[in-house]
Amino acid sequence: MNLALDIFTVSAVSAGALFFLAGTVGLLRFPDSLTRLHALTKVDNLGLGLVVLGLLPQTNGLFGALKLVSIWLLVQLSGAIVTQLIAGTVRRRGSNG
Amino acid sequence: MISFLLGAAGFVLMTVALALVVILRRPAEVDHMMAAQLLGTGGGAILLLLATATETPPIVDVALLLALFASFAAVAFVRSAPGQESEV
Amino acid sequence: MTIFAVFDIGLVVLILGIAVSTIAARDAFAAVIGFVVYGLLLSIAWVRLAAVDVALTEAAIGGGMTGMLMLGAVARLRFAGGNDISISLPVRFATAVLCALVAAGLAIAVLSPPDAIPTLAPMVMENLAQSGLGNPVAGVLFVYRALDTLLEKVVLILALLGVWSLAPDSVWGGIPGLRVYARRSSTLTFLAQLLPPVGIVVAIYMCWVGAKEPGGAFQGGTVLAAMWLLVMIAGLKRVPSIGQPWLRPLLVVGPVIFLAIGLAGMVLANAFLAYPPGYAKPLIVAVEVALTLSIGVALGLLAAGPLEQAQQQ
Amino acid sequence: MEVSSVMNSSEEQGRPAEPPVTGTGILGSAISRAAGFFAFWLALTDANSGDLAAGLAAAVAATWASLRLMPAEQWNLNPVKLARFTLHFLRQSIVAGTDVALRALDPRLSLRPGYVVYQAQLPPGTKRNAFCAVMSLLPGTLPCGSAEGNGLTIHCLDVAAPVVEQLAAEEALFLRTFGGAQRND
Repeated sequence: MNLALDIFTVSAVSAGALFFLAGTVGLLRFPDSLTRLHALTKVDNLGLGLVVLGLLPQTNGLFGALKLVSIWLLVQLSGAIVTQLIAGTVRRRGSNG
Repeated sequence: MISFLLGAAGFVLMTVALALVVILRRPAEVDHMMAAQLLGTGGGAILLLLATATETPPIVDVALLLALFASFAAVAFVRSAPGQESEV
Repeated sequence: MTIFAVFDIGLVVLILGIAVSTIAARDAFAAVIGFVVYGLLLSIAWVRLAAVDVALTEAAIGGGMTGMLMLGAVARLRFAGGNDISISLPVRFATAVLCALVAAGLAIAVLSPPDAIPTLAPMVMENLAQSGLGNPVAGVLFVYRALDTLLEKVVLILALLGVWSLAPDSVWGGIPGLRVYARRSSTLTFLAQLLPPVGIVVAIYMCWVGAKEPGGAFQGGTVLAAMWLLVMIAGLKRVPSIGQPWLRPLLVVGPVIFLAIGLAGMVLANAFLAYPPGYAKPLIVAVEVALTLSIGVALGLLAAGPLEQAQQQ
Repeated sequence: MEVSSVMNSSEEQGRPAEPPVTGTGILGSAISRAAGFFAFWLALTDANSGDLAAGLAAAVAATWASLRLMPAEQWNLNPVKLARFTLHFLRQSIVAGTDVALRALDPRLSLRPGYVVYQAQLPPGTKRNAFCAVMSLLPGTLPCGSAEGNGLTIHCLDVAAPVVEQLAAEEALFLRTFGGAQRND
């Protein structure tokens, strides 16, 4: 049982870390600010989500797990809104900023 | 398990560092504004991994504040970006 | 080399790199962003140094509030055409020398510690139980160094008075010149509707948990200030004039209650700022709650800046 | 009073008369928000029994602020529909992250970025803001401001994809889940 949970943690956290890497590659390769914003929001949010998912079995108790999930929700929600603000700034100035 | 979580934290730190270098070296100011958001997600992931690896639950609170203030900082950046006041 | 060491070295290299790029940035806006990133990264470094209390403060003050203050200064400079002022070479040189001296002094102090580091930590841990607190940092702040903590809060109010006194007489009692978001944005409004209630819960949690675990009035107050500023920037609530009847009592309630409990201690516990036995924890929690409110209002008004408009009737 | 002044002029014209919210409606949303904040407090404090009183105070303070900042609205929530929407949204945001990640790692870098104007059914207001937040986590779309009429300017990673049709389907699902605030002007 413990081993199964550990395997779950290792695979989910690894997947999350890979998404962070992919997000960075996107920031490096994408041609303009707005496409880079896509990379930052969607990929990194998924990365954090997978890391949180992987850490859930390692927390003590239901509420510890809930705390991690609520941090992820907070990041996801504010990230979704802040990204639109930055995107609006980019659009008003033209894509090259 | 502990060394795996630490390794993962180190890996995420490396990707965040690379992304910061990429973002802050670009000339466009809007790219710089993404830095705070990057630390909200990446820094949050690093702290949560550290909290579990070192079994120190209060570190989770640091991640919480980091998330809150990263988005606050991003709003402040957008608000005070140069050229904003000319568009009222 | 352990995996901890690899992580720490990577973190330090990154922080140094960000610090250098902040110093080297030619543009003030880019430099402030570098500084905020530096503050957020530093909070991870404090976590690695097992100073979670400091990490919380750094994330709140270094990452959020100082950045906000400096962005205000940058915007003000730009408005006044300050970006065009060229600084002469001797001034730059003198600044660089002064900064280098400070850095060198700090480096010497850190790199050559005395053989036996003087510490009172074991004594604090031995006697912490008497106060009923679980967090040694709160114990030091409110039991052993209570006077420092009290004065620190008074300094915050003095700083605010300093900012207010920059205003011309004609607008005294008026409204701070916080620049609200230039275009009314429903996106920002939405964030300012959703985030502050969550922030209030976090602020009360920070203040409450400070008695037994890392946290406290300063972290909680900073969260409150940030949420208040967010609501004002989005234009959901107006920036209040400093003549508002509710504002000044909130500003001083923390230090006043702290002082009152301190004076009562002279009668009940035979010393200024001493707590009667058995009542230490509830009294400290009461002080922390009042301080959270006062710090929140003071930091919010500090970031809102000097007065610019006369009070509207 | 202060809330309505936030909307800019073009948004104000498109803003329909809010359906009147009854006293029980306000009470209902106050209770559900307070329950949410209290649950958040329980998560923060690990449901420690010594912290419950402070948690009640926190929930009351947060609910008060929340009602002042965002007045109660009619959200016809049905738990089953809500759960279905949440699952759909989670699946879509995983698809979105994977989509961008694969594009970033693809050696050919298959991107056709550009803007699309989407005519939203939702009038400006809280529900549309919530839908915009959902949109920014959907695959390939990122709202970046309002356009002519009731339009939203959307930045897409691939303009050749049927973005408008996808968004219309998402909005229809959103409307079915959260109750349709139809335009009544």
